[in-house]
Parts: sequence; C-alpha cells; structure tokens
Amino acid sequence: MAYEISIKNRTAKIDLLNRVGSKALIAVDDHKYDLDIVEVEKGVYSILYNGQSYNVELIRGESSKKYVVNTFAKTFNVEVIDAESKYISNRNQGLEVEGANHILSPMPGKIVKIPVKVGDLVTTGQTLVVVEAMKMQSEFKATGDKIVQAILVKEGDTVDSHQLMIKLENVEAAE
Amino acid sequence: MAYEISIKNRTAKIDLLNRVGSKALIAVDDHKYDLDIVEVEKGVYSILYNGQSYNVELIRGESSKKYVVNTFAKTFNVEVIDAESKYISNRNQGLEVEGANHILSPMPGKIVKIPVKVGDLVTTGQTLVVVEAMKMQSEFKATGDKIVQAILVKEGDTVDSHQLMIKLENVEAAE
Amino acid sequence: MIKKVLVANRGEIAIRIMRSCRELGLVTVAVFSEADRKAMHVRYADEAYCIGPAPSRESYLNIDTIIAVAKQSKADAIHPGYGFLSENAGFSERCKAEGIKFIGPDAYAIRTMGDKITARQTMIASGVPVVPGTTEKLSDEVKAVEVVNQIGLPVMIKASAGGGGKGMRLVKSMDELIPSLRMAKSEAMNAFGDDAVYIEKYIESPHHIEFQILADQHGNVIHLFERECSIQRRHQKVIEETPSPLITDALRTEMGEKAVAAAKAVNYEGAGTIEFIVSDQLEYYFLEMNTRLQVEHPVTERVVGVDLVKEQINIANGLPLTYRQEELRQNGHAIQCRIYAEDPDNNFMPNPGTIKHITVPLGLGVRYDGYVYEGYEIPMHYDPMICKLITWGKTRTEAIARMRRALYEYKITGVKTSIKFLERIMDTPEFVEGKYNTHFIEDNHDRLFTTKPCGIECEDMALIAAFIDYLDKLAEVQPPKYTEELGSNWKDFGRKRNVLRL
Amino acid sequence: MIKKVLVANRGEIAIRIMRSCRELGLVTVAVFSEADRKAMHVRYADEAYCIGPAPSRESYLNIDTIIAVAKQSKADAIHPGYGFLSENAGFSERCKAEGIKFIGPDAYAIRTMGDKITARQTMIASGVPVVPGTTEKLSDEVKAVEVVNQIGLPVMIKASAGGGGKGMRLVKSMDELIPSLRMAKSEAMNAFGDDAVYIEKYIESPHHIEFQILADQHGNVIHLFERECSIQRRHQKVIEETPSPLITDALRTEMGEKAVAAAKAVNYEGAGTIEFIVSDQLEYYFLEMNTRLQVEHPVTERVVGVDLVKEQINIANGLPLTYRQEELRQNGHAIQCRIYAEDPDNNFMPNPGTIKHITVPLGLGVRYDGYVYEGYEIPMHYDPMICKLITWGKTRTEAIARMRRALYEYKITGVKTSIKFLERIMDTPEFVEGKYNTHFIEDNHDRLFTTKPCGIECEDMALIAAFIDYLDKLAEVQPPKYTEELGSNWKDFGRKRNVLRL
Repeated sequence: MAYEISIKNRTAKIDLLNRVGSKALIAVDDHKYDLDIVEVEKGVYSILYNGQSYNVELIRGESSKKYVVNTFAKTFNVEVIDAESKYISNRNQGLEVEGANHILSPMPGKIVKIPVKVGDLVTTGQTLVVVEAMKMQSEFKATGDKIVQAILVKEGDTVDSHQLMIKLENVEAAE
Repeated sequence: MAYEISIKNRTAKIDLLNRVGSKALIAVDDHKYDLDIVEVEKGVYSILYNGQSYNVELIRGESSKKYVVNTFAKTFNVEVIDAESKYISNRNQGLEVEGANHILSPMPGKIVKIPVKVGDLVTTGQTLVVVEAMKMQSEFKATGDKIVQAILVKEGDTVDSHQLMIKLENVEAAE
Repeated sequence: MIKKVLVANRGEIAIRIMRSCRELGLVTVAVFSEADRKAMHVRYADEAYCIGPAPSRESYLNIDTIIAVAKQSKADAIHPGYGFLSENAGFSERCKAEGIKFIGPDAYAIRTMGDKITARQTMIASGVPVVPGTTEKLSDEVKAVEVVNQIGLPVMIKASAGGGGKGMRLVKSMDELIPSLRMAKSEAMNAFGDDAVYIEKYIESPHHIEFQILADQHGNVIHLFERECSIQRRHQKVIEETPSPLITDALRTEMGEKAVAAAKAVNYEGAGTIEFIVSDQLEYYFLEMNTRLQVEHPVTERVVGVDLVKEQINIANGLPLTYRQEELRQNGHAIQCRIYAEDPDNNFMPNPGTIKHITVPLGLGVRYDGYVYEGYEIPMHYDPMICKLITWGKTRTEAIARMRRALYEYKITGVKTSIKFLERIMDTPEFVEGKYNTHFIEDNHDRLFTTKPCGIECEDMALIAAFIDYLDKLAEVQPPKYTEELGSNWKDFGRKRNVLRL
Repeated sequence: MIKKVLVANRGEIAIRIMRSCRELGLVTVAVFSEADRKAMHVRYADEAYCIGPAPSRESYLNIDTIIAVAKQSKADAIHPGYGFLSENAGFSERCKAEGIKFIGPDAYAIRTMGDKITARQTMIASGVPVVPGTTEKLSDEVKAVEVVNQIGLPVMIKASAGGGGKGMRLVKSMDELIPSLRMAKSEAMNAFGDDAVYIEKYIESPHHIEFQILADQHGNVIHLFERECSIQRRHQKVIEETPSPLITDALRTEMGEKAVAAAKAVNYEGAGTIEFIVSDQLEYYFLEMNTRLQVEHPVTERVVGVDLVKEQINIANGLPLTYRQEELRQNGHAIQCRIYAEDPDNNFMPNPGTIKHITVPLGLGVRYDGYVYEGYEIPMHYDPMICKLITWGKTRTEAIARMRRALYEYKITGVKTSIKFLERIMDTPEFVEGKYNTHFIEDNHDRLFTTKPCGIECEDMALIAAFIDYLDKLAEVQPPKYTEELGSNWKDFGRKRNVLRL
C-alpha cells in the first residue's frame, strides 16, 4: 500500500515493495531504492544505498506520523499522511489564515513582560510579549495591525514550547 | 508493606515509609534512610544521602524482581522477594544439589568440541565441552565423578548466555 | 593544605573543576538549585547539597546559603568557576572572613579591575597601554568635546560599571556626541545604578587577544601566552584559538610582559586574563581584566601543557608557582568551539529541551568538555552553552581539519545547536587563512547563514527512515488479525514480521 | 595521491584510521561481516560493503572479496589496521599486483620479519643485539646440548613461525632439554605446519620495551622513541606507557639507533615497531618486529605529537618523512589501558553481550578510542577489546592520577569489563613507582584480584535503588483500581503517583 509523505513543501508517494531482514526495496515517487536499512540505536538509522553509508536520526513527534529528521546536511519535518491526516489537514485549511494571529512560544521560557492588554489595537512591530530563556530575552511582535483578542499567560508564568500565549484578531474582522 | 530483598548471602527487610517527589524515607532492616533518590537516565539512579552523592546503575533481569546492580565498588545480584519468589525458592530447594550437574555457558559463544558422549563416566577435571568466544577458548570441566546424562548441544552450535549445554548425574544416583 | 573543595557553579565548568580536584585527591562538594537535581555535576561530586530554587539569585548567587553549605560540609575552599559569583568582590571577602579559602584573587583586585575607569587609571600608572581617551569619569560635556577633538572620531562611550554592551554608544560624527553621551549616562544609571561613563577611541578593525596569567601569593607572576578570541557574535566569543594567527613573536613577548605588569599592579593572586584590543597595525591596548578562569582556558592548557585548575589550587595552597616563565612553550595549535543550545537559523533563539540522542566526538587531539547526557532536560534558567569542543594539531591547518572532523562526528538530537554554523565558519576562507577581526561574522553573513543543500537523494533518505520507523512502530502496536493469523503462533509472527505484508 | 582508502578492519582501529582519513579529506570505505552490520565503523565510513559471514576467515581474512570491494568502490589504497591481514605478506603482494596501494611494508619485509630465525639472522648481520642462542633451525639434538652448555640455563625453546605462546617451552634443567625440544617441535608442526624451532637464553626479569619507527620510500628512517609494555597477562599487553620508567636517555638514544638499523635492514616502508627484551641490568635484545600499526600507538602520538596514521598515508603517497629525527621530542607522559569485555573475577572469561549504558571519560588529557555504543551487541566472533583509554600528564604521576580519574568516570553496564582490575593496577606500589617487569601481574596477584570492600551503607544503596525501581515499574504496569480511583482522572493519578500508597 502506497502512502503519501511530506517534507518541506514536497509531498511524495512512498511504498515498501519488498523487505527481507534489513534489505528493503522502496519506491519514492518514480525512483526505486534497493537499500539496506537498520535501526542501530533508538531513533538512529543506518542506511546503505549504492555503497554509500547514510546516518539518519529521528525524533518522534506528538503523533506517530510526525518526525523531526536529522540528515548530515539538514533537519526536516516529515509527516506520513494517511486518511486521518488528510481529514485534519482539509478541516484546518480554512483556519490557516489565523496562524499569524496565534502567538506561540517557540521554546520553554518565562514570561517577563506583557506590554499589551485585551482589546488593545496593536500595530506592526509592536511588542506583544517578552519571553526569557537561558539568560536571553526574546520579544514577540505583531506582524500587522491587529486587536488583542485574548492573553492566556501572565507575567512570571512559565511556558512550554509551542504554548499559545496571545490571540490576535485582524482589524477588518473586528470592524 | 515491607518486602524482603536479597543481596549476596544476605536477606534484608526493606520498606518504603514515605515518599514525596524525589525524597524518600526507607527502612532497610533496622536502619532508616532519609534520602533523595531519582532516576537520572534509564536504569541509572542518583542517590543523595547525608550529603554523599551515590550513583547506582541497574540492569533489569529476566523477571521484574531481579537486578544486576553496579555500585562504585562492586557489582551485585539483587532480588526482590515476594510471595511468588518464596514459593519458587522453596520448590527449588530440593533441586539445588543438582546445580553442579547442569553445565551452562556463562557467555554467548560457539561450541568447539564435546569430547564426551551420553553415558560416559567422567572424573573430576575432565573436559566436558569447549566453548569459543572472542578468540578465546574456555574449557568446562567436571567437578566430581559423574555420568553424562544428556548433551543438549553439538559441535559448531552457537549458544547463548546461561544456555544449558550438558546434564550430568551423580554416580551414586546412577548406581 | 586544601582537602575539600566546594564548587559554587554548575554545568561543564563545575565538572571540569571537579575532575582536577579528583586527580589531586581532593573531596568535591557540589551545590545545586532545585532545577538541577539531575544535573551531571551533582552526580559527579562526592557530596551534593541543594541551595534553593531555580532562579540564580535564589541559589547560585545566594552567598549566605553557599557559605552555610561550605561550613556544614566542612569544605576548606570554594572554587567559583566563571560567571555567577566568580567576580563578586563581596563573596571573596566573605569567604576570607569565614576562614574558607576563595580560589581566586582578593576583593581589592576584583574591585579595582571591575570598575573600568579605576582599571584604566591603574594600567596607565603601570605602563600598560590603554585605548586613548578619558581617564576620569566624564561629567562635563565641554570636556567631552575637547577629548574627542584630541583623539579624533570615531569614539566609543562606555559605562564605567558596564558590561554586556549596556551603556555603550558608538559616535561617528561630532553632532551625535552630546545626545549619545546623555543616552549612555541614562542607560548606565538604569542598568548599573551608576551613571559614570568615559570616552575611548574606537578601533576600526579590532582583534580581541587576551593573555592568560598565573600569580602566586609570593609576588611571582607568569603568563601562558595569548588566546585569539576575535570570532564573536554580539560581543559573545564563539571560537577561540592559540597561538593567534595575527601576532608576531616579538609582540607576543612584549604583550606578555605587559600582562604580567597588569597583574602585578593589583597584587593579583590566582589565574586571570588580561584582554587586549589589537589593531590591524598591531597597536595593542588594555581592554579589561577577567579575574577568574575563562571559558576558553582549555586551548591554553592544551598548547602549553598545564592544568590551570590544578595551578589555581596550588596557588590557593600558598605554594609558589610550578613553572618559571622561561620553561613555558607553545606546542602546536588549539582551537575551541562553543556549542550552544540555540537555533542559528532562527536568530540564535535559545533552545532548551531534552537531549534525545548524543554522539560525542572522540579520538586523537579532541577534547570535549560538556555536561549534558541522553535524557537530560536542559533547564531554561541558565546559560545555553552545552559543551566546548577543543581540537589540537601540530599546525593550525591540522587543528582546523580536526575540528571539522569533530563537528562532523558530533551528533545531538532533541535541541537545536550551533554545530552547523560552526562548521561553516571552519570552511570560510578568512578563517582558514587566519585573517579575521571581530567583524568576521558580520562580514561573512551570507556565507555563514546559508545552509548546505541536501539533494533529492539525501531528502529521500530522510523520508525512507521516517517511513520505515512509522511502519515498524505500527506493526509493534497492532497485534496480528485473528482471521489472518489463525493457526499460527507468536513465534511465527515474529519471524514473518521482517517481510511485511501491507 | 591517495583519494579513497578501504579500511580492511573493524572495531576501534577501523574508526581510528577513518578519523585521520577524514581529516585529510580522503573518502573512506568500510568492509563488514554479516555480524557487523550495526558496527560503528560501518556507520562512520562514507561507504560500506558486506564481505561475508561472521567468521573472520570468511570475511575479514578473505583477500579475494576485499580486493573485489576495493576495485568496485575504486579505492586506491587499503589500510589493514592491526590483526587480520595486516601482517600477511601475500595480501601486501596481491594489493601490489592489483595496483592498489597497501598502506604498510612490502611482502619481503613482512616475510623476513615474520620468520623468527630469518629475523634473528638479519638482525645479527645488521649489528642489532639478539638474545644469545641458536641462529639456525635446530634439528640436531646434540647441537642443542652444545648451545645450552654455551649460553647457560635457563633457556627458551621457540617456534620459528611462532606466536601466541605456541611451540614455546621454558627449560630450567638439562634433563628437561631433549623432551621439551621434541614437544616444542611437535607443537610447532601442529600449529604452524613447520617444526622449525630455535633456542634462546631465558631473561629472568624481562622488561618489554619497543620502539616506534617510521620509514619512507626513499630510505629515510626515524624512531619516535619507546613504549614500555611490560604489564602483560598471558603474553597479552594490558597497559603501555611512554617514556619507559626503566631506561636512561643514553640507552634510549642507543636503542633508537638500533631500531632504525633494524628497519633499514629490511628496506622497511611505513610504520613499524621493533620489540626489545630488556634485563634489569639494562642489557637489551631484539625480540621481533611488528610490521604494522600497534594497538598501543596512541601513547606515542600523544607524547611525540604526531598522527601516525597520517604519517602512514604520507609515506604511502611516496612523500618524504614529515619529521627529521632531531625535531622529535618526548613531551610529558602518556599511559594506555586496554579495556576488554571480560570478567577479571572469573579468570578473564570473555563476556560478549549488549551494552546497556555507557559513560565515557572525557576532559583534559584524556583520549578515548573505542567503538561500542548504547544498545550495541558486542559480537562473540572477534577480539574482546572494547576500547583504549589514554591519559597524558606533564609528569608520570599526573598521568597515573588522570588515569585513575578516567577509570572512575568510565561506567559501562551490560558486559563485564576489566576496569576495576585496571584501577587496582594504578594503585599498586610497584606500578606507581615504575619498578616492574613482565612478572608484575603474577607477582601482585593477591592485591590485583582482591575486590574493594563495599560497606553496609554501599550495599544498602544498591538494595534501595533496586527496590525503588521495582516499585516504580510496578506502579507503571498496574492501572489504578476502579474502586479507589472513581471520579478521579489520569492527570490526578499522575500527580499522586509520586506519593506511593502501598
């Protein structure tokens, strides 16, 4: 059974055609790879293809379908797409515009300052929240003229990675 | 609930009296330990007791009750004894004499030679089987005058750690 | 003689200090904040005590608690490491009052070198060249104009109590002078509670070169040559090396003598560093003194063959220096890379998190000073540096090749790091040729922030590994269907799983 | 010039060689047996090819397959490492015939030095002292008696084709001579298909000291000083160090010159080692030459500051030696411990198995050359050595202190190792004072095989850790009882689990 799998802006068809021991025949789009793949340590794969030795490290994401993948040159987000993922992806398409209106903390940290309050009209570049981690302060700024719809954290709070801190709404929407 | 726990030839009573976070109050026989214990890596425990920093590494055994424990100075076999273990231990007591009559391979290896056959009468020091691992040959010898009751491997076989290779019986028993 | 050392620090430096203590047969005492119960220095030490909550000022900066632990554990000396209390004159004084040996200089030396105007004055008095500018606190704006007329533009306004770029202003034209001066004073007052500022000539293509010194309690001072630290990002050192590819033997000798004079000027005791700014024309000026062990001390250790922490302890024991100046030599070349948990592709945003997997570079000529381990969660409260990688080579070329090899071997997943960024520096011609100054990262911005391409094949390998992992995890979770597996048993299933039916 | 190197080996030495190749910008090709698919050298190399089943003679000793892989992958050179094919004259010859550069000497040098009687004759002709005894194959038993009368008892009978103690007999009294001679010949015939034996004087308190040499294709030969290898168990080296605590500067110079002469006698090319036996009275005799890189080469690298693998490749490229003899110096002191997967408390029984957890010693002055990793299953088919630990110090005392520290830091679970045994050697007075010969382990048997006591408190910590682990695993497996947990949810349960109700 062929799956779809996404990497960067590319979605590829992927199919396991045969597998015996560590040997596998895998089709990615139109290319067939006859290779030797084995998990040598937890999340670490050794792949031999055409004599080349590749080392690939995976971090499993929140779901069993999502991975962060480190190759020698680069780090990628990879997602296996099945029926369920497709459904969620379709459902979310309408919401995507709102991405920029959700201010998430990209790392664990501590809220140092929130110089805005709910209902404020903020303009491009205006600081919404200051988060401190590892002795460094990062400011998160508005990327357009918006209205502060909700503030979900307060000064002194500890936040996790990807935690939603502030919701904005577009000015048009509020009018 | 107090448990019994064995180490070397010693069997101690052990009881967890209290536990909050990484702090624990544990009684071992008559001694109460008020300490801070935390698993820092898989199977690696850091214990702070009276200011001293101890590092203890565990390897979990075949059952959830058996451990190989590395302290700085020594390695121990430790076993938590509950009702089930006691039953098995009691049942096995009669068989203990036979321990010396089971020739187990202490390591993974390859059978190089078996210079005896079933029914042979062997004497103390006589070689029963030669196992090779890591370029070194180890000979396993009879520790008394015995009769070869069964040979469970053959030359060229690969054996695992603790695999039974040869069974002997005492000369008296055979008479 | 010292028998038990409390290390008032955390991270790689705490472990590095404890290693030398252990080699000397000294008992080590760790202190840790509540966020650090699982930290490696707690595991490494002979004894360990909790000193308070995660924020530094409630734990690693809490003098009273640290002194109390030292007394309770009967430590006879405290090593402050770098950062935290290492340059706190009050802490040095307090240790002395409590009869605990502070492994470092006394309060006088720390205070004199800590205030930049006093330090400048002391250096001028000792014949150590300083950057041309004012020698006193500037309050008179007319005087400021006079000074600038005298030394010429551009100039830098700096806060006397300063550090970390606060209260600093670059002035390129005369009409910026007065507004910049006022802003600098106001910033300095806000940041340090002291509005004292001074003016220095701005050096256009500065090189940052520092000298390691050691001074015993008997007035003997030696230097252990220089470290080149010009690869910086926002005034933070990224890569250090020794010998410096810039300076000559004659200049090395001369600057070394000045460094020794600088240390003598404050009756220094212990290990310290004299930082100089050097122009392309090899004019050099005293910048500041760090009255502690530096992050970059390992490159000196490797090339000079001296264990600096052991020398610190030797000095703290009141013993004379182990070496005479003429016995010391630089042997080969060493480079250090600092590796941070941060995302160089996203403005170096700090990236605390849990280490999933780590492969440490090893082998000939590689030293790794770190503290994280698999499963360790790097706390968000402290410095993002996770390790220092030091390579040595017979030549600078070999040291660079070895650093490339070490960075290639170093694999860490779970947090983002600056490894790829450092690899790109190792490939940059200006660095390879040893022709760089503190503008290096800015000057090579495009090259340093361009990620290597990963071709279609490399991308496909990433896809394939994720896909295989996904299928195998799926097979583990889903038991065989009854209809299909009827009559077979688990052993069969295990055997067949290698040939997956989809 | 060589661009791509096939490494015909496995384990730590394969990785060590690839590291230097990578630093030189050369592409590396690994070969592996079916038992080694997950081995680190396969992961480390740029390319990797399977060469057959687990047994060495079907893979790592299979010349045809290895040559085929070299051709397929277009490798222009083969590095044999140590062991396996490294001293196989036929392999060196075959490489030459196939136009692939063998990184090592030619077949003539390997053959001459491989046969002990020929080697003895060659050395005598070159003025290198050999142990007094026969210079020719012994067939005449009368002649044997004559020789022994001449050189005096005790004597050693050795097989000419020998190695590993086979065909060796110590003779202490005249009436043992003839029977021992006959047995040695018969053993030699069985083991090597050649019954040639010879007689040597037996040196009572022998020291094993060897010299590292480098020889280029242009007749230039240098030595890189000595290694002291007298700490041996059953003729296997356990610990090596340089400089030797035994020899004097004058003797070092003299033996170095003899080592160079020995290499020149066979027109040697590459890196090699001349082994000497040295008596307490500092009489020295040629023992044998190893025509390859040695396991213990890192101590020389550290003290002399030379990358021996890079020099091998340099020589293989036909370039002249990088160093002249007078440029080389011994700087400080280095010690190497070999760490084996074996159980010293159980007659050093090999202990293959799966590595559960490993903490590698790091920091100043420590080099770790290994190949195992967490989760790796050490195969039973090959050498039990899992790593080499090398420490350096300004003095021998510091190098020993650092080795103690490194062994303390080195933690490995899953297989039994010789770490504790090595720690006890570091604490043995004869070793600490540098006064030892090859009988060291025998002479100190009681001390070396007594395990450190673990007091009741240490024992209780072992119990407590196991007990807590048992309880926590139990709590993970058993879901909360419905009756108790009614109305609560999983989040509550997670929070409460820290206070365990029993």
